[in-house]
Amino acid sequence: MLLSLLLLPAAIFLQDAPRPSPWLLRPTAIIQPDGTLLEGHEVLIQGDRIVKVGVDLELPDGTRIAELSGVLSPGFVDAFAFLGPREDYRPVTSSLRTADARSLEAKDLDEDRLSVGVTSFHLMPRPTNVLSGWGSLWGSGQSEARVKQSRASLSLLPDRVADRRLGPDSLPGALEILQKELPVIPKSTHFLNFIDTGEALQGWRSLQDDHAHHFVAMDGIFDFGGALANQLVGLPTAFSFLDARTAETWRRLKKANIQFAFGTAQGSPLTLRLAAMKLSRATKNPAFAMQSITTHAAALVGVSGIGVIAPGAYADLVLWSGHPLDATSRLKATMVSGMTVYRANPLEEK
Amino acid sequence: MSAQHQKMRSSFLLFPVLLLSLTGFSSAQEGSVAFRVGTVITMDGSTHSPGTVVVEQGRITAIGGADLEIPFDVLLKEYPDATLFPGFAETHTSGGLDRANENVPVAPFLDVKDSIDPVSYFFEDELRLGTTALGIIPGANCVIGGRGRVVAPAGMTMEAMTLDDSMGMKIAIGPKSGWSRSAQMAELREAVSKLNRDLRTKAQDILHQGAVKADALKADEAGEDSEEDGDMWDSSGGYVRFGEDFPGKDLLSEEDVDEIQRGLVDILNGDERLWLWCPTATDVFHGKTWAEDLGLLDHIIFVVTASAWKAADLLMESGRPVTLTGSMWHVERDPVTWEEVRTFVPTVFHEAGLAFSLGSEKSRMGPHRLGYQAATCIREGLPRAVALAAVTTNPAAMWGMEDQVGALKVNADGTFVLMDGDPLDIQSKVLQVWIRGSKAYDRNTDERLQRLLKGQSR
Amino acid sequence: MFALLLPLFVQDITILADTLHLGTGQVLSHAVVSLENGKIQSVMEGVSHGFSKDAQQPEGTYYLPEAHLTPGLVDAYSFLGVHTAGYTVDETKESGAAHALSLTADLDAPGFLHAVENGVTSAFLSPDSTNVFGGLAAFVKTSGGNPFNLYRPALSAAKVVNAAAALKISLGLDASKGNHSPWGKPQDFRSRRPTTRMGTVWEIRRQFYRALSYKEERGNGLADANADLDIMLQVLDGRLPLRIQARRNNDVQTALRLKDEFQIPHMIIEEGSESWRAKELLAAAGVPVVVGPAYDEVSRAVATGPTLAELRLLANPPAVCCEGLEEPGHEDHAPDAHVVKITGFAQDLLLATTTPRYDAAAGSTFGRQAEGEKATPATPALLWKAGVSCAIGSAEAHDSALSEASLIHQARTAVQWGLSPEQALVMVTSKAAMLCGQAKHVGQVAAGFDADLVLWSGNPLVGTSRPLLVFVDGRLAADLR
Amino acid sequence: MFGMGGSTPRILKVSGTLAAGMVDLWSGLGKDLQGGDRHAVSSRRMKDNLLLGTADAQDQQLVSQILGVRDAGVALTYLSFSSGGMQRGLGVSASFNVQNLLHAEGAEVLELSLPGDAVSVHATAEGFREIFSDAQAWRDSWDEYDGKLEKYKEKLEKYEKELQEYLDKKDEEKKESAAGQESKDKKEEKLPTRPKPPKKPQNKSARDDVLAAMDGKSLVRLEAHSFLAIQEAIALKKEFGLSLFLVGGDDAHQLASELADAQIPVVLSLSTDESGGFPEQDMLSRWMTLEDHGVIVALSSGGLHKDLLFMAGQLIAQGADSEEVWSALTTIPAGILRLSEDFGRVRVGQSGSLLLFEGASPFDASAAVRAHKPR
Repeated sequence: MLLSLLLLPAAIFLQDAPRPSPWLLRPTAIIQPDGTLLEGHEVLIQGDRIVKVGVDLELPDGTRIAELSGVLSPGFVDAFAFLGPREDYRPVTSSLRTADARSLEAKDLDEDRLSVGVTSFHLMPRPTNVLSGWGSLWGSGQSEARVKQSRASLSLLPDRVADRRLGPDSLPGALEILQKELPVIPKSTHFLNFIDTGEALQGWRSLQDDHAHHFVAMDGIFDFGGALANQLVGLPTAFSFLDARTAETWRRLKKANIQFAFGTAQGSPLTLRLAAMKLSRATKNPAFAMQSITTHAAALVGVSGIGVIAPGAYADLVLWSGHPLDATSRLKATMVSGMTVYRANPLEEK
Repeated sequence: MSAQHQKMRSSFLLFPVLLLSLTGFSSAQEGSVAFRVGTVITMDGSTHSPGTVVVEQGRITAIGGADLEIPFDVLLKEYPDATLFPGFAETHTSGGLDRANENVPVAPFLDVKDSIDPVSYFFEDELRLGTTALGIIPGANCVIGGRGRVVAPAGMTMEAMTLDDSMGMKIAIGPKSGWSRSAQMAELREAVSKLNRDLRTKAQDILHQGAVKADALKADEAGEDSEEDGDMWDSSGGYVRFGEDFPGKDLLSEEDVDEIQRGLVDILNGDERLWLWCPTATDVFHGKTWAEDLGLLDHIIFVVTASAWKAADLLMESGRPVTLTGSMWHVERDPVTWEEVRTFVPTVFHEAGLAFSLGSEKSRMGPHRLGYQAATCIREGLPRAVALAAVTTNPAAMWGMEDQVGALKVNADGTFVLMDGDPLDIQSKVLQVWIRGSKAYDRNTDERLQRLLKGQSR
Repeated sequence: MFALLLPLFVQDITILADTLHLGTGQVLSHAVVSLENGKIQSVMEGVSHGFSKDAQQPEGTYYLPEAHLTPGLVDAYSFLGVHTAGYTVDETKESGAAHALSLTADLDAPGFLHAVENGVTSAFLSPDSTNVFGGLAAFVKTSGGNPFNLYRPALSAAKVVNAAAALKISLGLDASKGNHSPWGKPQDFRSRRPTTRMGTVWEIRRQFYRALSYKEERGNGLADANADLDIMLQVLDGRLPLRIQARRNNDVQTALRLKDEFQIPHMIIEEGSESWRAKELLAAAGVPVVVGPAYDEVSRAVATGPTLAELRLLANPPAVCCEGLEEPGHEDHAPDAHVVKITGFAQDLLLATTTPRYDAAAGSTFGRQAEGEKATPATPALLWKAGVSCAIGSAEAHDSALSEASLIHQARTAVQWGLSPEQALVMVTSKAAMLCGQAKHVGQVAAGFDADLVLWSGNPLVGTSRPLLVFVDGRLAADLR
Repeated sequence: MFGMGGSTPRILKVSGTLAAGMVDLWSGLGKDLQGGDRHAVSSRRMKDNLLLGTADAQDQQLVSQILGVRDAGVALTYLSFSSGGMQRGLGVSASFNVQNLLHAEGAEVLELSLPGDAVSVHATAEGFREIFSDAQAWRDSWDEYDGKLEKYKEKLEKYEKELQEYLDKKDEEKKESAAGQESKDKKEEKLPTRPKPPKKPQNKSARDDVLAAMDGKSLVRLEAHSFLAIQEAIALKKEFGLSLFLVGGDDAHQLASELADAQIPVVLSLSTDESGGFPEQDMLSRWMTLEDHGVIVALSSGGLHKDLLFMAGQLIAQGADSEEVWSALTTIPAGILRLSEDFGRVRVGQSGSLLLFEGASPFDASAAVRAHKPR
């Protein structure tokens, strides 16, 4: 027996009070994990998770159905956003955790993230010390971190790390500190290595360290991109100005089978979607661009349940009027952990 | 002049001494000498081996083979295995000056003669390398730099060194440091239009005074004949010959124009050779249009760097000579892949049919010396004649001194260099340099070089 | 225009040369050199071959008439890929002996491409001189490594051959630049000694004494491992050569004094701008010198003396009238009644009082400018005549594509200042390899050596010849025909 | 179908939509070309800065930027001076010629700028009035000069007559003294003084540009953002009859009616520095109010010239009509620069470059875009 179809005007979600009863969302199309568009699929969500995705799913009783006109895309994931002012000046602060450092009222600042579709962000300490401590994963607008200790920060950026009073003063100094510190750090630690020169990459390789790690190229990717083939690499959105050289560099990185994960670092969350749009235009591959701000970013953070519409993932969903990479499409509503936390004021008809 | 040097020079002044007469190079009696050597490269189309050159009263009177008969009163010197060669000519350099530019951008009134330091190491090194003529001119950090002068690198006073004082005026199209080219061109245009305005007002005043004088004369009142501006009567007018006419133009004489602007009037009249500093292709384009607008195209000589090779067709179209200063290679990075693309500019100029000359840049590391640069041209495939001409006859032609320097011709200057091998081989050494019939340099009496080679300390 | 032709696999190659320079000063004619998997397999002389210039040569055979074949040039003192702005030396402490330059040098630097184009196939990368102990130098091949850079062709990066080629120590002003006494300045790790030349030598002595006492404690198990001091011990036992940068005459003598004091078996003087002034001491101590790039203008090289004209004036100064020097009323006498001729002592006094005019000898690093007063391009010739074994390096010459001051040009300048052409080629091939500890591998065309070869268009020491083919490890690294 | 040069046009079958390249009235390229310029001469011409070929190795960064602008679909970009006092010089608009470098198009434009803060905006406006009235006075001084010339001619004739009388009297005296009569009562006659010709008015070259602007021969580009500055701009236009277009105009919508009847087109910037590539929230409403009052509005990148298409797309997302946005990016700015016959439309005789994009709209980043230059 079909439940009565509640045709909601202008596709507004129902009230946002949390209720265990399941929801069936029936958008015009959804974005699949591989970034492509798929029409006619529905998403069943229960509490804060996605339960089923598919066509004419059999529904548990009490499911209410929401007809949505627009494209349902997974919420964007910000692969690395730096925590506010510089915390501690010692060369090694490996025990510092951003999970403890985020102030509660900061969550109200997430309005600007929600309004552009960023539903989860990976809060990393600033890479101003050789070992700056642990990052944490947050849902936008939530007061509790989803993952308390996600990645540890390791910085080989000499001009950021250099410190007149305590040293180190250059790359060899930083490498020497790592030589001493790394053996005593538990093997389970997974690092994000912030580098900006080929020499830093070469120096890291000589340490023969067996921790897991991913590289984040803060600058100069054209200088050492060739050595990161077949890897997942983090890129700051600040370097996405689309002059001819950057476009060519991105094409060559893709040809070297490198996967991108965009992070805003200190930039504004707006730049995440713009960077994906430019990547799509440069590489003529919208699916690859979508992944750079959803699945690849989630892989960099090391969490599987975000940035994807798949059973078991967080119900972080964003409703757009068209394909998110189409500049003319408008964000209608944003849902984090099954609750609609942001709704764009309806379009006043011109 | 660095401070120590100043001190040293002043230590001479304690001894009231007549420098010139005792030790000057162009010593009193202009020597007559004849050289019979292994080969004579005349750069005038012929090479004699063995060859003889006869110099009388500082001028070459005869050149020929071994059998050339020598006048009885001329001293003959024999160097069977040496080569005689007109010596290199440095077209355009600001070496030998204490500072290359004043910080006044428009300075047509300046002249290098006030700043050439005859005792500077620069000239000693040029002599040691076999350079016999240099075009010394202000540097490029200016709009109008001032007048240059062609000198020989030997002589105790600037007058003794001078070969020709009308080398020409330095004008920079390439922007002054810290300026954009739009500011540079605006300053140049402003200087010319200000001159035009001042000339017209001055002409009007002269016309008026002339008329007052004429009336007074008609009334044949004695009236003291004030000398200061009797222009109506003196015939020295007609100094301003450029641009369209205006009333009283032909009455303007040199004293009427204030001395700051006289240089600019000479330039616009077309009496000065203009050395147009156009480092890049864009500058060549703007320089050429500026010169064409003022009708000065056939007075300019382009002074370019390697990055102007893209304007080779423009330079060819203008038909004017070009001197290439600094490095001969242009390295351009592809805007996308940053892959270095190197172009050897003399080959581009040669294939475009341009008569170009080379200028060595006073650089620390590279061997930017004329002999070595000419050798590099041969290495990169240019014919030997073109390479040699670029450092001897072409510069002389640019100075308008073809029949005086750059080549050994009858009644040219008795200036030549004796080397122990081919001038373009880096290992051949300069044995002697003769300038206008007198010996300016001899390797055996070069104390500093000998000390260096033997490694003795002082 | 140059094209980099890089066959990826290394196949057997035969090169026929009308003139072959072996690198030891010996020259063969009509030689055939065969290369096999990166090594020189055989060198045969006097073999007549039927090839003419335009005959179609079989694959892997190279013959260019009148070409000269030489070993690949070895740059014995180079800053290729080394950021001389102190980026690769950590100034937190003055003695970072264990810092390896092979980790922090930029092996993708464009300078390596320029070096290959000028015939340089291997180079000794010397750490920067901003620390007293610069750390471990590296010996690299200038081609053959896999580039990190996205835009570089394959196998065009440098490849590290020996990551610990020598320990670098710097005497002179460089190391103390930037240090300051603790008073009056904000406390940071730069408020320390040395701030003078003496301080620098004191720091070296201190480290060596620490190494010696560390050796005993290690002996009886008291001290735990210290990487820096282990390196120092290797130098003291002679397992690791010591490269000491000394420009001034007194620095060279200090280096020799340190050699005796600590019995350092392998010491090599680097740069040695004024080492020609202590050439007898160097010959006696048997210490070799790697000379830095020469200046191409005499005036800057020997800036001390007065100019030629002034020398002539000093040699025979004019007579002096006593004009008005005595009491008044003296003016009426004849002008040269009693003329004082300046001779003997007065003349020497005159010579002595004309203080030399100091033209800052322009080197590219700060130190070389301040300490290069008495440098001369004739240093290689003078050292060779005095029996001191010497090699030539080009420092940062290859960094810019424009500079023609490449290694081969330094050899040509040395020849112009009195060195014989054969010796000049030896100083940039076999002798340079010997002073970099690679005497058995590079620098000579002989069986068993690495297949590093350069085919020149003419005699390499003549200004009009240029490299046509450059082989590194048996692979054609640059084809400039 | 493109004419690829040569006599018979080669047929190039492509899929996708063809449109005219965009016209960006406010791009950052002018600043890059000018480079650091500490010497702000008011008679500067941006035309002098145009690059013929890449100057030398350091310039490949600049060329890469120029290529980036072309690939972003911009066919014509206006190059303005970035800084330097009230009167900055003569800017010029430039298209991309075959070697992808810039080629000057259309007439030069006088550039003026009014500062933002309330205190100095009035002073600067007074400064402009002085410049304009000085130019006007200089022109009037010419008529005045003609008047003075007339008076001078009359005085000259009078002087000539007096001189003649004086000379005749002199002759008589000479005759008399020759005849031995003493004429005691000879009044001491003095030679009449000759009148001085009037001074020609002195000209400064920067004045010609100002006069050309006042006669409406050349356009005037005035950068003004605050309410007061725009008011001054309107007053200046009326007072001196300039054919002026306003750039910036953040508060322009508050003066929409005045701007409309002064017929001053406004160029709005789609991006501000802080928003980093996204139009302000109220951007759409400001544009709409201006449109409703009949003000001609063109959209421009405001410096971030590489993201023009994406920013315009945002505007459509906020509810703007895509046709209007597209014409505000192409035909309207071309009209403001009086270059509409060459740029802005796809029709015979147009010389600007074309834009080919797959899919329906150029704003969809998920569809590829290729810029093609017929010349």
